[in-house]
Amino acid sequence: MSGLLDVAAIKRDFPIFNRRIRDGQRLIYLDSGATSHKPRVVLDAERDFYENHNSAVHRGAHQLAEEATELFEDARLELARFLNGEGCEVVFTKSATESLNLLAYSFGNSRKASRFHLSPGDRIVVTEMEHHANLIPWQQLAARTGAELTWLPVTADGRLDLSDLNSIINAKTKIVAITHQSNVLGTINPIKQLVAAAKQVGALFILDACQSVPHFKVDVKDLDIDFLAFSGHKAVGPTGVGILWGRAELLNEMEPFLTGGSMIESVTMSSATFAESPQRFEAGVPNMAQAVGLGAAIRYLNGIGMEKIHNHEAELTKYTLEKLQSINGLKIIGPIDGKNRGAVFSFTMENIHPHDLGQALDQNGIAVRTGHHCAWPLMRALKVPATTRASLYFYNDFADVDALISGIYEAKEFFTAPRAKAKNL
Amino acid sequence: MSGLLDVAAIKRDFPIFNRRIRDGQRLIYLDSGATSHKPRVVLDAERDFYENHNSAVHRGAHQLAEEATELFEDARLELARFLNGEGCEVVFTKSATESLNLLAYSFGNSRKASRFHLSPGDRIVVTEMEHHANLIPWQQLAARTGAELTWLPVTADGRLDLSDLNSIINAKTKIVAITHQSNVLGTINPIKQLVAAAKQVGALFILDACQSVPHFKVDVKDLDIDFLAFSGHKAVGPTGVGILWGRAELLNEMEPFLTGGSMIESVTMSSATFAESPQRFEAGVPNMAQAVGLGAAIRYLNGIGMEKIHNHEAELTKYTLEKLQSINGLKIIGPIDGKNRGAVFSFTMENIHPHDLGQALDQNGIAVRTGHHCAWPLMRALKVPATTRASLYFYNDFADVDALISGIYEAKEFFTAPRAKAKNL
Amino acid sequence: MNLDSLYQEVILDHYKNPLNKELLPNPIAQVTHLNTSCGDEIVLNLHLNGEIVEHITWDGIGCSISQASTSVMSDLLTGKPIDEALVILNSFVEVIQSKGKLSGDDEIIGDGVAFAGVSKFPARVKCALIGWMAFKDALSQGLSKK
Amino acid sequence: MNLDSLYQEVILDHYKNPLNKELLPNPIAQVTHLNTSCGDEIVLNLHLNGEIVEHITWDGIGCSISQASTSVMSDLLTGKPIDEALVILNSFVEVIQSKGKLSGDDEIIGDGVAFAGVSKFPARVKCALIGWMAFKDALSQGLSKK
Ligand SMILES: Cc1ncc(COP(=O)(O)O)c(C=O)c1O
Ligand SMILES: Cc1ncc(COP(=O)(O)O)c(C=O)c1O
Repeated sequence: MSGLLDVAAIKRDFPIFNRRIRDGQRLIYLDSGATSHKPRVVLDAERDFYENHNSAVHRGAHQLAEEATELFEDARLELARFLNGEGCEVVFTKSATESLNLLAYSFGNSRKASRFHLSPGDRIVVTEMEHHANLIPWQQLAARTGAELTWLPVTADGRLDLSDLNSIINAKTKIVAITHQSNVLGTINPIKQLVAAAKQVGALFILDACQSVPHFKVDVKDLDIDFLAFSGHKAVGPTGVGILWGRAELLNEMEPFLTGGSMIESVTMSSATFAESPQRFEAGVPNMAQAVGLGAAIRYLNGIGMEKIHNHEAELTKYTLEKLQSINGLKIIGPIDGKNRGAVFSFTMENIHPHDLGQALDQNGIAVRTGHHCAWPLMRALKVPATTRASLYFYNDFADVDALISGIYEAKEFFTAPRAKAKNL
Repeated sequence: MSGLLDVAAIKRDFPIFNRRIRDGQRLIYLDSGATSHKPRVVLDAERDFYENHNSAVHRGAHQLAEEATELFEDARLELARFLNGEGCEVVFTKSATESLNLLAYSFGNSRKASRFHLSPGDRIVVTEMEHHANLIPWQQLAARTGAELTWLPVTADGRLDLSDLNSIINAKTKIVAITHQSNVLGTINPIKQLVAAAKQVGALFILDACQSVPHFKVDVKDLDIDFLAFSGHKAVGPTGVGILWGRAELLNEMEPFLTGGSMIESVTMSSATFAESPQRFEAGVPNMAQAVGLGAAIRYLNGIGMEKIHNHEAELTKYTLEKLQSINGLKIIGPIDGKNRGAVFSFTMENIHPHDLGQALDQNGIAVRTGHHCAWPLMRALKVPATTRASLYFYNDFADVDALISGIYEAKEFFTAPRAKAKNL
Repeated sequence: MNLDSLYQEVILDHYKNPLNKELLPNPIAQVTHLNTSCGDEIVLNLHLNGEIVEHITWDGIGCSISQASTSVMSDLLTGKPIDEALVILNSFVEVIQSKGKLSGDDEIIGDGVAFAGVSKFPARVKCALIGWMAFKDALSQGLSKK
Repeated sequence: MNLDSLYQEVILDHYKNPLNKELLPNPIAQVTHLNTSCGDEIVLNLHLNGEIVEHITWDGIGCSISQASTSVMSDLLTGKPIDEALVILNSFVEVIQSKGKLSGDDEIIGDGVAFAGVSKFPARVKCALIGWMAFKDALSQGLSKK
């Protein structure tokens, strides 16, 4: 257990852990897959921006504007270093959802001669385990362009089925968009193998890194990908900020998405030309305080160390898998092998609907998520209408897992015991 | 001068006014047209969200998720009341720029039979004084659909030229998109007359309210408009949040824009159906803390009173126009009549480039903006390459205006006096 | 608040032994309602006999709240005149949306009072209403066909 | 910091009486550079004579910093061998981007040292460089034509 972090100390960095839940219980937060909590340093960075430097970046010729611009651009560089990319490759969006839509719309806007242009006969490949955010934008793009959308299926144990990889990612394939880690199953996909398949046929590779960047080191150069999207709010950053990283030469070739102020080169009443990346993709006064807050979040994560975060979560994963499997009637939806898997646990309980289980846990101060987790096609493929999901982060510890386990036992007793007994719970 | 607010007290609500600028000078912030400052209550509301209620809205079945959802939806209702619309008509976006792009893309996505569909022969009407955010999205939509983009010109004194109104907004016109108040000229446009012209030909009316909603009461029912866009950051709210208001029946007929989680009704691998407004337009985990912060901003503005804010700014406008006109060599770009005009003052100074003037003012702690103010076509029409712009808000007072005026005199002396003299400045 | 006060005996009983959970053929209206946030689904068949609700039968998957509430609804409204069914429905909805303020009148909503505790949990309001909304929808479809 | 230290005498002199501000016809390269954030514009004509920068002439509108800096640049680089011009250019750029850390060597950048103060104002860096970047661009276009 040498891989464990000092969670008691870490929790003190996060003001929300002072909260009491449902009549004075401590908060056992197992919903970081939906959104993570924020350490004080992130809140302070945002507040400092507003209280001391607030001004429209890139616009004013006064001291506040200079300071705001510097803070904003420093945050961009922080993100670039974190991902091992360049500053001009980091675009601030409002969320991963916007980042992925930006790509789909920009490709849709491209001219016939462009490498991003799609037409009937072209193919877009996703997987059956995608979050709606990395599925519906491609459905829509396919519908608009006549391209075909197809996907890698999922095996019964929650891994990608790669047996037909080279017939699915074939010569017609222009775009491959895949999640790094499933937000339902916890599965970490073999990105290098998938990138190699995409490169072989000259397709662009887009990584949905929402569930990976917050949890382990992601290096865009090492993975050799073309684009990457993630949301700040899942990485101890503020809400309202996401990242699109893309290779500079690709970004500068792409059509703009949102148009307006600060992304132009020249404008007349009837036409406009556009600035280079990243300005090209940042129309309007940007989410400045949130970008600065995300920069602080990344510095905080670096301070703890992504390697250590990963190791800590790996220990938690082993422990949680073991404990969950010991519960009679509980079925883990996703890999039960701790390898290539993150600390996200979806499960069903015999005779207890996920909503009821979630509610019972909530009564004990334990926050989990229930439902289809924005991955409805995956649920259909796995033939579960819904699951209960516990998703952990580096501020969770064994005690949190123990609370979950005993909460599940209690719920089991309540919902499945003969009624007379349950009354005395 | 009974219309004046107690600015000293108001400034105490805004932490940034404790800042010292350029070696200890007080901050004279005349750049609220670019972005406004934030009162403490807004920062506290955001922080309270993060420290006590942070969670993904509409998703978890636990206490934090319930609280976050309630705060978020309360903010929506606050905005709806402020604009005199309904809750389901208020969409949280990241900015006015996104709100306007949302409309343009959604219309572009619409099917042939839809009332939002544009084809060659249809017309979109804007004005020559639009901010790029309310111009380029329509240029792009026109280019994509073959519709024609045309515009109402601007007179030499900075008003809309309505002499050809009914031939410009003609039977072919499907969309009319116009700014309420020019961010360069300060001109407040005659919206009711323009709406009437649009209604007469069955066109949709879109109001860019970025420079009006923060400054005076805007009532969507009274104006009888179809859509309205503004940005929170110009209305003492956080960065990273904007509003699209639209008539419910229109929003529910429109195609989605961003697609992904939380905006769906049902999803399979190959297709999706979508929720009703506002969820339909809020894909992904939203900018929750910012929405809550904007709700607090609106409460703060209501606490002061929009009527009082307007009266205060009207007094400042009269005073500033008078003072500026008394400076030899200074030319106001925009109406010199205080009627139907906000507290935004663009001007040029003989023999001093706006950048140099802005810099000189900055040396005195006076923050203004210089350049084309994201309204390049307007600058071309008025034949000025750039202006210096001072834009005021309810936290400014006569002393701020006096500082501006004496700053301009100093700059004039420095740049136009014989060199030997200037040295002793 | 403990689990018992939310999940009253009545709810758990209806959950385990739901009433009318078998679709009768040839309804005047059939509707399917989804709870899109959790994937739950209710299919409801309505039979009318003049101004009387003759049968409410249903099938579907969902949590104990949604299943029990649909069961209670089908039991309570069957055999009632349409007018009266709507009065019951409206007062049930009012209780569920009361954020814990109303406890409900069992003279009107019968076993429906067991769901009063649900109104304190905004995320579960939809669960408690899904079957009732399906009925309302089926009724207006059924009436428009007459 | 007062205005004098940013707007040195040299800058104001060049601004009032810019050098080479009249375009010579038949350049080997003509380029137009915009400062998109303020609408400023510089058109620059380059004449080369073998390895020598023969003429740099220009026109345009802009603030005192951009006008004076372009004037200084045109004066300084005219008549220089291309290699040497590039050395001067690089060291000027280095000073302007130094955020106030470098004051510049007047043996190399001549009157360019007057612009050292600009480097403390990030928003003005573009102004100070617009003419120099136009020259660099024109040079690479000119060389590619040879
Ligand atoms: C009139 C007007 N419209 C649109 C915008 C765009 O607003 P934002 O940049 O916040 O999206 C602005 C401000 O920059 C504006 O003044
Ligand atoms: C794998 C994955 N992709 C995309 C998203 C969308 O992120 P957001 O809602 O922050 O845009 C999420 C999270 O909700 C996710 O888990």
